[in-house]
Amino acid sequence: MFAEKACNLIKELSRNEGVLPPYNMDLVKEVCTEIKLLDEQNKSDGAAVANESGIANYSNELYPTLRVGVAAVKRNVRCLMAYHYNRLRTLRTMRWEFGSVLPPDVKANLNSNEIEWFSKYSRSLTKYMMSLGDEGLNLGVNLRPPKSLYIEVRCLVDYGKYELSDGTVLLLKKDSRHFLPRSECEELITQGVFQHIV
Amino acid sequence: MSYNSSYSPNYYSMDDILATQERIPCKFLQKVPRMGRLNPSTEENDLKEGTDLELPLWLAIDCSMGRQPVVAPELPKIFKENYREILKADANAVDLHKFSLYFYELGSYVKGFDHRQEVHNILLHTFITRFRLIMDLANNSESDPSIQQKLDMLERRIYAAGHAAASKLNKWLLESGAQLEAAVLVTNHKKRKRVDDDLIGWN
Amino acid sequence: MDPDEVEFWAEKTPIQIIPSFNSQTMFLIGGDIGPFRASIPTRVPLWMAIHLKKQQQCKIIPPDWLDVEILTNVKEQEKDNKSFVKMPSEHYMVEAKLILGNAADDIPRVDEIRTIIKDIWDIRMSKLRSSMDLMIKNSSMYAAVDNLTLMEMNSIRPILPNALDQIYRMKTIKRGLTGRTQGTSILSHSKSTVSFNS
Amino acid sequence: MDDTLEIDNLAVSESEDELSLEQMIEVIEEAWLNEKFAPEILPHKTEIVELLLGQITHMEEQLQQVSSTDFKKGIHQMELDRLKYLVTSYLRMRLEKIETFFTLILKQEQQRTEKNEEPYLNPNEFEFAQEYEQSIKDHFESIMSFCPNVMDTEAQIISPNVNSMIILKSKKNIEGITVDDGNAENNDLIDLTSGSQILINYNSIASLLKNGDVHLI
Repeated sequence: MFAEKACNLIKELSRNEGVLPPYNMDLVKEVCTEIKLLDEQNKSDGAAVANESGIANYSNELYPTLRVGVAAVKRNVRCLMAYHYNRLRTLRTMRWEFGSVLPPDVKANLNSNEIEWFSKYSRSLTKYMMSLGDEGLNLGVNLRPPKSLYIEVRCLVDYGKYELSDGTVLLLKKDSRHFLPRSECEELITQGVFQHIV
Repeated sequence: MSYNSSYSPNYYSMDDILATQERIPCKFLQKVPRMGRLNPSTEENDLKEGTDLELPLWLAIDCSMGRQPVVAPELPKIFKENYREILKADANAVDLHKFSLYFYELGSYVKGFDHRQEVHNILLHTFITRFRLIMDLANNSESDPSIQQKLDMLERRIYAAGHAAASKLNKWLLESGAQLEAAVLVTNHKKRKRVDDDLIGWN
Repeated sequence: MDPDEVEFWAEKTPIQIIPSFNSQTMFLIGGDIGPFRASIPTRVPLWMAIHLKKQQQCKIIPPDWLDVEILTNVKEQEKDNKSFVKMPSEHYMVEAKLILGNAADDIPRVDEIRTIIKDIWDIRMSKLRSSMDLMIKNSSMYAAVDNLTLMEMNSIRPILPNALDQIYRMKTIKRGLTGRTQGTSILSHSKSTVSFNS
Repeated sequence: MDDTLEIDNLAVSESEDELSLEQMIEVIEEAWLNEKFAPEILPHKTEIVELLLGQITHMEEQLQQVSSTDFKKGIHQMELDRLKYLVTSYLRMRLEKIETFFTLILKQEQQRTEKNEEPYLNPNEFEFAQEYEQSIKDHFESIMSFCPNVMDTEAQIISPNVNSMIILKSKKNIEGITVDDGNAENNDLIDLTSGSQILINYNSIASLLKNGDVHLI
């Protein structure tokens, strides 16, 4: 059946909800080849089916073949677009969760166009945030309604030095505990460096 | 998404793409030159007029429309009378997932060739009857995975959203709440890393 | 909405405190608060009351309705009525939870109150489940929810609106298979013949 | 207790028809709830957002001069945190809608311009939407560069489900709302009194929401 490979791209993404699987270059290429071959055949069938004014002649023998061919291209393209689009949506969410620098192993799963898209998106977003207020507003913090000014956190990794907005420098070691202003740790909690202890 | 949105398929919707991959029985109304390969049980180059074949929904839709349809689609058996009777008798007892993973979506696509609206009615009847089941399942903190298995995809999405909200509410009722958490993708990323690390450890 | 977001709205509710300090009026962005005179009751938003209470700088005066007799009466009415009774406060559950959780020492008969509030909540939740079921059974596409509090309305989301959305979709959807009026423009192979938002 | 702290708000020119700061916060609170539950993007409130952000910055500057031991600093800080959550969360929801429905939103904005109607996006959001659309378009074009004419750009447009169910609270008495219940005929008519709350389909009340006669909860 046509477009089986294209649908496999979608099945692959759908099995991996919530993570970004490696970009499947081989399968994408195969789908593109199928589209190209079908499209060329459709063009030649289309020329045979069309009458003088370019309208399909329903009684032409190849008319049904063309119908199937056109449907197959449309389906392939839809799957291919959906594969790429849904990957961009995940990447977009990653920008909000990891910040503008992606972990190397996430980056390794992207193709070069996706890396380019990510930095474009990141730039647009930064530009938008800079346009807010007089000196810009970071929309990546204040994610949940505030409850208290200070919270206790546990550091989950050996992070190294971290400077607070008042200039104090903390050394963040794995399993160290800190009592900090909520606004100072929110990003590190989102990024999984700190764990909020309730 | 942080604002409310329920399932409403669009061009990129993976659920809709997978739903339209379901196969339905069709009869070819015309000979289709060079498309013999659509029929796995023949070696012929052309597909003969009158051939009965199960086609994926996307192809059946595109080829059955217009002034000169190429195929005539038929109701899949799960929407025929025998099956409708089972659903009418006790929709709650049915393993809908076994009928079709995309029962409602498939039904919505094919209900058009049942002029007496029986399919339309059975879709609504089934959904409405099973709502209590889904709601109770969502409110139950220890939900039985075997019951979830009996839901179709649409029901599963509603169940999952309802269950997530109910868990948050229960958590809120029990404790002070408002814990700040790592982002979902970050957590998944870490989990996966751990799995990868394990694999390396075994090698 | 998540429960902490509902809590955020409820925390705006004004409440009486008895401060244990003296201070002039505070000019908050959202309005003036105070002046504070030790032992003289004054009105502040709930979030501020909880903050001051945590720092042991005030006693909280419970709202009138946070009282065993009144709540027992509410509970009886709730039991006797098939529909929802109007609650003494539109955020009774959040207020009770925050006040009982942070200022139990300021509330007489705190354990009894806790039990009655929980009973009222449970009775109403059970009514809500029956109402939701009934609404779906009748496929009613609107319902008055006058006496529901925000947290209660939130408890029916997203499941009830989602289910009704799907019923609406099933009722109105007219998908491609019989759409004989729509032509397929074969030669340009553009324009989808299936609507994804029908 | 330290009683010397004096903090005041930025002087806001208070003529009769201008909103007080408290009222501005209320406007954004209502806009937050509306944006949270409405399936489509709603008219922007940029002027008020900007005024509030100005107040926040001003207050933060003043607080820097206050000793951390002053308990009142904590209260101001909490209020700031609440306001910052309100504003950032509101703006994030708008961005999410822009990123989801960008093509449709840009089209509708263009139609509004042609009809001389007020835009729903502010200029910065509009610019962001355009850049976002362009980046998606570029991405797709580079994938499809081997066979460029097979893309179906019309089908690719994502629209919000304007028939989704919402809960509203009425701000005044309203008569004769037609309920679109999905049946073609015999639509019910309902009346609302001020303060009443109903669960109803968004499409039936979208214009009332935009008029400010009702708000979502």
